[in-house]
Amino acid sequence: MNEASELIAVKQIDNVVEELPVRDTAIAIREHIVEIVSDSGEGAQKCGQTLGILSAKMGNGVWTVEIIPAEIQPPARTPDGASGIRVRIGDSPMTNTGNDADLVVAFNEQVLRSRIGSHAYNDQTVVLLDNMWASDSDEKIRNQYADALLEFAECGLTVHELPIQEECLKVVPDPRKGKNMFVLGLLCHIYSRDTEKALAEISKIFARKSAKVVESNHALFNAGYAYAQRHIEIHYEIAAHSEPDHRMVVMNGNQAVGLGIMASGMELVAMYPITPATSASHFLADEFHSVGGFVHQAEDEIAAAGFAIGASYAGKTACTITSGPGIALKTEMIGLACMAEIPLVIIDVQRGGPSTGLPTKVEQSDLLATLFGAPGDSPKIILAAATISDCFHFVILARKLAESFRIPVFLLSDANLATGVQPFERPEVADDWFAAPIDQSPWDPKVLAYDWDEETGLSARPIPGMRGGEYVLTGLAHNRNAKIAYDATTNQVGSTMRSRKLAALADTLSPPEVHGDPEGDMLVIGWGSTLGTIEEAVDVARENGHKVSCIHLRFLSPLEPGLREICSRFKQVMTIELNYSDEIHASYINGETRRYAQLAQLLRAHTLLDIDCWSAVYGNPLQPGKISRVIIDRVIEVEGGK
Amino acid sequence: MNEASELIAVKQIDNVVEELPVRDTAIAIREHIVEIVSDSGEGAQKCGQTLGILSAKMGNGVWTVEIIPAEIQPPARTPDGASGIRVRIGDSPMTNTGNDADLVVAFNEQVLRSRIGSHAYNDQTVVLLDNMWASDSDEKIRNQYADALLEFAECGLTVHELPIQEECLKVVPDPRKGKNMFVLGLLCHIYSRDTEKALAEISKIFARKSAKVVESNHALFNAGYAYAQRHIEIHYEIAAHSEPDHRMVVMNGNQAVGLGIMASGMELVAMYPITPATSASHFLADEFHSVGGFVHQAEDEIAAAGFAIGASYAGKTACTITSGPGIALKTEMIGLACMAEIPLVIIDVQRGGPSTGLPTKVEQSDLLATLFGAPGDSPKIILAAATISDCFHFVILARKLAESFRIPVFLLSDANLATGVQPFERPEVADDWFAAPIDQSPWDPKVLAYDWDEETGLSARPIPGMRGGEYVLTGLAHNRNAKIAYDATTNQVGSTMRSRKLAALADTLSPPEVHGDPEGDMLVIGWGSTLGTIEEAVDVARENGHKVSCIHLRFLSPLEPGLREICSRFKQVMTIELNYSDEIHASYINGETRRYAQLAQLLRAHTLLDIDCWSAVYGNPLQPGKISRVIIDRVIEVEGGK
Amino acid sequence: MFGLKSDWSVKANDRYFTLDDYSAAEPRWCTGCGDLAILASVHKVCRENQLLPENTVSVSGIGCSSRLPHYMKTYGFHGLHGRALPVACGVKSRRLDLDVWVATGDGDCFSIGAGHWIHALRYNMDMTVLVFDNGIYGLTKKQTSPTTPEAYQTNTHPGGAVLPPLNPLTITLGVTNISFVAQVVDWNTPLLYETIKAAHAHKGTSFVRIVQRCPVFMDVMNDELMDDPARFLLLNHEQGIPVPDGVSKMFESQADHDPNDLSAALGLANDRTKIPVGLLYRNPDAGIYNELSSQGLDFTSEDKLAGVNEALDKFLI
Amino acid sequence: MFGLKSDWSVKANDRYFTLDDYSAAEPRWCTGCGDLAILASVHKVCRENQLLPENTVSVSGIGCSSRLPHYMKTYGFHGLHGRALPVACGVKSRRLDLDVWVATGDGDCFSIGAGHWIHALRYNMDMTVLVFDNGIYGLTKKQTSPTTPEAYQTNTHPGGAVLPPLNPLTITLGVTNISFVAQVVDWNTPLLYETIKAAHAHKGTSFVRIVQRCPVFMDVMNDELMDDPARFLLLNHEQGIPVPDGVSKMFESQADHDPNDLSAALGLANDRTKIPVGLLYRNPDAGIYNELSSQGLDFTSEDKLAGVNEALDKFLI
Ligand SMILES: Cc1ncc(C[n+]2csc(CCOP(=O)(O)OP(=O)(O)O)c2C)c(N)n1
Ligand SMILES: Cc1ncc(C[n+]2csc(CCOP(=O)(O)OP(=O)(O)O)c2C)c(N)n1
Ligand code: SF4
Ligand code: SF4
Ligand SMILES: [Mg+2]
Ligand SMILES: [Mg+2]
Repeated sequence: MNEASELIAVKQIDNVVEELPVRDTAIAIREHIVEIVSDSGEGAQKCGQTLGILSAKMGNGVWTVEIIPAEIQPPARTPDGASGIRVRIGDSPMTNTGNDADLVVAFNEQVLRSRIGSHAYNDQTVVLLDNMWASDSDEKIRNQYADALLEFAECGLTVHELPIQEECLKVVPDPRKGKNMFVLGLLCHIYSRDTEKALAEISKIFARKSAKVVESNHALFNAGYAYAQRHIEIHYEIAAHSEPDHRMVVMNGNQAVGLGIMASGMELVAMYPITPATSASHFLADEFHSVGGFVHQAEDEIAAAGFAIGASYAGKTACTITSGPGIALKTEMIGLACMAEIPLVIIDVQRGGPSTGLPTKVEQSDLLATLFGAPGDSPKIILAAATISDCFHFVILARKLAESFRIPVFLLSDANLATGVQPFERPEVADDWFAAPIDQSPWDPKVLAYDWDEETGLSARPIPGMRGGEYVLTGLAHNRNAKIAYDATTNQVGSTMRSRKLAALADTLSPPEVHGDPEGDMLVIGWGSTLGTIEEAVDVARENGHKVSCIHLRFLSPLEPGLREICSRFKQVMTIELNYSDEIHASYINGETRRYAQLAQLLRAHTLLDIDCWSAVYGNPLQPGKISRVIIDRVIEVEGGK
Repeated sequence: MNEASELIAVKQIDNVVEELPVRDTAIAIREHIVEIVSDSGEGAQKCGQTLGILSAKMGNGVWTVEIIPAEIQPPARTPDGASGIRVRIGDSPMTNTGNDADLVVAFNEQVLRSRIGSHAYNDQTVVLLDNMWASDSDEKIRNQYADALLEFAECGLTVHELPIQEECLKVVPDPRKGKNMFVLGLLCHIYSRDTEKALAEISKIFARKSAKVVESNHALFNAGYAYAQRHIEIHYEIAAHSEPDHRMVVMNGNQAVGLGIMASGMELVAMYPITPATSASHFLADEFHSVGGFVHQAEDEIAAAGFAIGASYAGKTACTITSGPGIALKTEMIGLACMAEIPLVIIDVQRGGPSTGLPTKVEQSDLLATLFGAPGDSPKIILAAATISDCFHFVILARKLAESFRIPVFLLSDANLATGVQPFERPEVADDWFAAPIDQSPWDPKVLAYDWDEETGLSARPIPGMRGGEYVLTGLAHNRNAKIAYDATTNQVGSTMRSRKLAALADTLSPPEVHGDPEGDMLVIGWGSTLGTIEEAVDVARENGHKVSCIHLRFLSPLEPGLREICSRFKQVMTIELNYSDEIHASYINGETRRYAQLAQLLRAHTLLDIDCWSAVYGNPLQPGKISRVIIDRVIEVEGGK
Repeated sequence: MFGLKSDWSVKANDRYFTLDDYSAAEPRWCTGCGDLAILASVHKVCRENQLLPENTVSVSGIGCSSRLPHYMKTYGFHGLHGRALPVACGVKSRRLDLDVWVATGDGDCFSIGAGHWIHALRYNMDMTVLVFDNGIYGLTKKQTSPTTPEAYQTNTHPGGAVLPPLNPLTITLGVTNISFVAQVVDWNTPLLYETIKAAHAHKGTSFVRIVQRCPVFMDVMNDELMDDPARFLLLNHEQGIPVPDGVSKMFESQADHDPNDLSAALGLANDRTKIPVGLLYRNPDAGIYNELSSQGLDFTSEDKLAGVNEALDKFLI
Repeated sequence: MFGLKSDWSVKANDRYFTLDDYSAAEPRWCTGCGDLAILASVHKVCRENQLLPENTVSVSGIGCSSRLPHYMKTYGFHGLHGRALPVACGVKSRRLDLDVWVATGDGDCFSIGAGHWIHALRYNMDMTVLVFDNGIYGLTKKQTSPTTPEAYQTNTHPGGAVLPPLNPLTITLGVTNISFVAQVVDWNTPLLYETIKAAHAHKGTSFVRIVQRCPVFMDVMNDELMDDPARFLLLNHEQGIPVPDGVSKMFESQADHDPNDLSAALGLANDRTKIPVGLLYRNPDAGIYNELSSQGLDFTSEDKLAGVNEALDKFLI
């Protein structure tokens, strides 16, 4: 048991709380991970989000991850129904979800069980649990509660029971919709949050509701704050790392994607709903009109891709947003876009797979499908966002690349980025980020529709409305003049020109920067949302004296240059990924049969080096602690083996 | 000019043909490649097919390839409209299309131009051309004809004009539908074919027509035969390599696939028409009922896959047949079959790509799309037929693998196999090739629906109708009990079990056999329909003193074992494939940016050896002559470089 | 009595199934969700007909409604979004002995699955198709579906759905070879039960559009309808859905409608003032595709051997 | 006179387009193929309306019919099998200045494209949709299409097509928000021209089903029809398709039909004895989706900057 736990007033002795002394000597800590878990509909997420935004506003580093149940209205008081949020707050920028939680507030014991099952806590975690169930009128519930407490004790967890419901009842008659603000108040005292800012945030949340609602939520907040002041000994301070007034924005990855689309000058998104991508479209459905844009909800994913391609052909590069199953359906359309060189931005918010898989969970399993999915040779550009800020900026890059290279561009995000919330510097939008208005000046009829530059494969494209540029786009093999041709050279030439574009783009890229020393025993390679976790894990390994560095890839097609050279400076290279790979030591698995993680597969072909991998499809974001152990174990194994 | 050409009666001097002496001293040759080209609808293909079947019946090795125009009724007398056939006949089994043609009969000069454009001939080729156009009533046509003759001369071709039309008119009033039988007669004399057998074949072709039709076609055949006897000096003999009464069948790859389906015991094919796959379904539509099977033409490819999956789930492994664009559409369904472990056979008759590409032409570009197409980790089995006999036997294997491993199995064929005709040993069908009848005995309820064997990932599956086996199949992450589960381990365990099946299968495979010496300077690796070409090319290189061998892969997923070991016995390894790869010496292309051919890409990751490739997307089958030059050049380049 | 077999003597040794024999895990739908009522009716029809659980297969797509198979203790296939119908057709194609049910949603069937909807109706295979039409995307949390009422606010159309809702009945009735088209609401359970029972008894594809409550995401559509029974028109006919006692008086508006009369059915479907409830159309003579697709089921190994050999011999040289 | 502009004075400096200005490469359709007649009519309507070639886009799927764009000297998009409509909708969505034409086949539109067919009709974007319905798969050489007559022998149904043909009109007329539904045959060129012209003039999606000859693969359907003009019913109405001189007397059967009357249109479509020719239905008031999808076309860079910044500022901390 840790110090903090001992400081808690484990039992509420009497109700004369106002007589207890106010506790306000705060202990300075560098960071803490807080979870709030409840039944669906009890507002744990709102509570955590507010805590996160508040902390960001106070200049802290923040990373939040939502805990989303799979059902719409899961049954109350069940592990499967656990709905909640995890907020990591620190004195420096937070880049990932972190390890086990330091503190958790649970609205009932069953949702807590779910998180224990997900290994979210350890014996250091401070667990605060609403004790209302102990005195429930239903005996079954009372027994469940008692059993769970025993179970928790058995797994080494120290649980502190708090009279949350009871306290709330003093303020409002039905605390189910309000308890969360009481908890926010608790947490604000525990972490010395700025109450004025907090109250302002609460006002914002309920802005559309009546003044009375705002008032009662303020009251609940204050009650929680006061309760903690008087009954909870733990009290921390987390220093700010940035000026609170520094121009930062805080949002999740799907909102960042939506804003990126707005800032890229794209005017059309054609989509079909699918988790976890849809909320980006919801955001745009609310906001897109303010830049003159339009969200088209199509009848299916194929139509969504077709609609976007039609708009792109007509001069306005459009975007389609989806997730794995949608990518599968769009495969044929994307092949057409490659073949006929139609600029297109496809945003793939990856979820757990394969098939319908784990719709609300994170995975990085679409890399090979997006790269190789379309039959025939279909070169395309693939970018992967590593941070929420990338989610914003890469859309703008994607639109530009799509148009300059006349090619479809995938932007891979994932469920982790989609729902994670992080502050980043407010982008200063420039109007040259916007797509140029549709060019309607005449086209020089001497310039063919696919006037490929022999070296780069690039060509300018005529846009309907340009007099003299009339051509017929086709997915059949076609020559520079866009004419169908079945002869022996046409398809070869066309394929060459389309492929050349990737090589030409690669030529403009720089090698990735190495995090850590430029050479050593182990190089870790990652891509996508795992950036923060991997870097933190590598830092831990380095602090432990291991010669480990890492690089993180943003361009997956074409790959960034210099990889072979960078890898060869390390004794051992491995990727860390959120997708499936066979474990090394398992039945029937050997050097020949092992199926590698997706980037590892690519890099092995690319570098011809024996690149190892560690990957998993648990559906959860990676924890730096776990990853640092993986890395250290492999380093030791290899050293030991030699 | 070559000898043979000189032997031809270049000009028809008079019409008193019956007075000319019969020529019948035949020169023995080992093989010849004959092309017949005409406008669409003039029956060149029927002529060549008959020549091929006839030759097969005489015990020769035969390989035929059709020349198919892209349009239904292409305009007459145009290069694009060239319709025809290439027949390679030899004294040993023929395994590929061969090099430049030795002899061609053209019905007009324009279709000949198309084939010249495809580099089908050289200055040794004997060109026989109908001279009717020289005296056409239309001046434009006369001029075209004259111009073409000059053009042919310029490119070194010696053309022999024959009065085909004129001669046919002596027999029938309208020779457009009949000229082909006259040409067959010509060729039967030139190649000393058995006239009785030929006449019998003709009777067969017109079996459904009136006796009069048969008669006039016999007459035309005889006229052609007699004409050649009297006017054409070239006269060859090609020895038989097998007993004519050896039990051989001769057919194209799509017919073989159809027969394979019948012999596999599968009872349902669900398809949507697409070139070049459809003719397999046409065949089945005619024949499937004789084994109690049914062809379902679905409303689209997704529905076809869904229908087949439904039938497979219900206990009868079904099959779906398609080509590239159809594969793209079936991607999501195939992902479901991987995830839910539904046996399914998918036959992909590959065509030119990407996108709609070259619908009637050959390519091997779907390997990576079938392997990696579905988002998420979707392990599946991929087989590639290398011969027409494989097209038959691999379907039976595919069905068995699909059921034993509870997995979708791709069988890759291609346009070259689909339309190529080759004799092979008549399969002796055994009833244990058939799927077992649906098992309706009760299921032990203690055995879970996915009772994965920890080591192999294998499990038996309950089939609707089995009492006690009731389970709900789902594409969501599920546990051994087929129940949806979102926890951290379920998806990892399921993915592991599904992946393990491939490793377990790989364990049962043997390394591929090396054609040539077990070690040397160069190992060539191929897959699919290029087998015959590559082996012949390697033989040529070996005859030229180069230490070259080859292997040919039939299992692409999992890969056959021992590849790294085999490869490492050679100084240099390269794949030869019919898909796109960047040339080595081209702008922006270097070791890092080069995009490799599809198998090469896989093998580089698999072996970590610097496997080179040569590949092209011309849409035509490879010629052994060209490939032997490619191989020899690379061998010399590498040796030179060292 | 419900579920009691009238003739005990016939198969005295047979198993007898209770509702429990058809009910699996506790449904995970929201409180007040109409899906619960539909599931209960399906269970009852199964029991009424004493369907063998092992010979019953429910097939679905993806959506709240498509969870139904998980709550059935029979075989089930919870497949891909929009693709329930082709899979169900495949299941039936060579398994005439299986009783096939399809559970699909308005998005699943009328949006992404629209092409299959048209064509599966044409095939008219023997199965019971229940469309759970809540006028919204439930599982993905409130996006516009083809049947969302115009101007209703959703997450993809926060300003209100922009298109007039698609009318599933007018399209369905336009498909050649349809054989059974009914409409009902989930909250009239006796009628719901009778409708599903009649649908199941029909040979061929019985298409039932069920107006279904989604209290979480579709307040307007169903609340308004529930409160306003005058909006409905009960269809009466001796060949129609039997109207249980007490149900008839719940409907102010009623009409005699001969389900053999397609143009009258079209008239009802096109009438925007009333929502018809009952059997709109029925054609017992429409061709049934599984009668074709199951050809040769009786082939023995010998028959097959003979068939293959004959086919192969045509290629002998 | 055809193609001569009635008022020369208005834009005297403008370009004047002849048929040649709309005709590209020589069509590669078979002799006698109905597609040729359709193409010729399209060219004439372009000329009649003096469409700017650069502002005209023809979009198609895959099939013989879908080759049409290659024979137009305008912009064209020869896309994927079944997907002409979503692409065309995308083209139009933000380019109100483009005149969009869709050429699609019976397989392309009613089989693989069936879902888009229903939904594109709902969107009712301003475009002219011509379905070349030859009752067969032409390009892939004689497989059954949804409209293949029952029992007609094809390569996938050598024993004869097994389903009664789908009736595209009854389904189309069942889609909410449709605004123009006409039917015509390719071999009555004056009427074909007038129909396409009227379709083009209509604002919203004009859906024209053209019964099209495929002499190569569909002998029955069209030959029989061509020889039997009594099978057709010419629809007359002042708001219908203007019937050119001389055409009227080719039709034995004629009927007055008010294209505003949906149920009468349904009656005609469902009547199996006669094939209606002319305008079945028209609703000039149906909502047009491109009026929504083109919102904000007039936004300047400043407007957009302001919009993004405002949206971003909501996330400021
Ligand atoms: C290919 C694909 N696209 C999208 C989704 C996401 N998705 C799941 S259910 C659903 C719609 C559900 O609506 P509906 O069919 O009306 O069923 P309900 O939930 O309302 O019962 C969608 C869009 C998916 N799973 N797969
Ligand atoms: C995804 C896909 N499936 C199948 C095909 C093959 N295919 C090309 S055209 C066609 C059907 C043509 O029929 P229809 O639409 O009626 O046009 P028609 O040729 O009769 O004008 C088919 C099945 C394809 N190109 N792409
Ligand atoms: S969201 Fe709606 S449809 Fe889905 S379970 Fe809840 S109430 Fe039912
Ligand atoms: S096959 Fe038929 S539809 Fe196609 S071009 Fe020829 S006649 Fe026309
Ligand atoms: Mg719904
Ligand atoms: Mg057609």
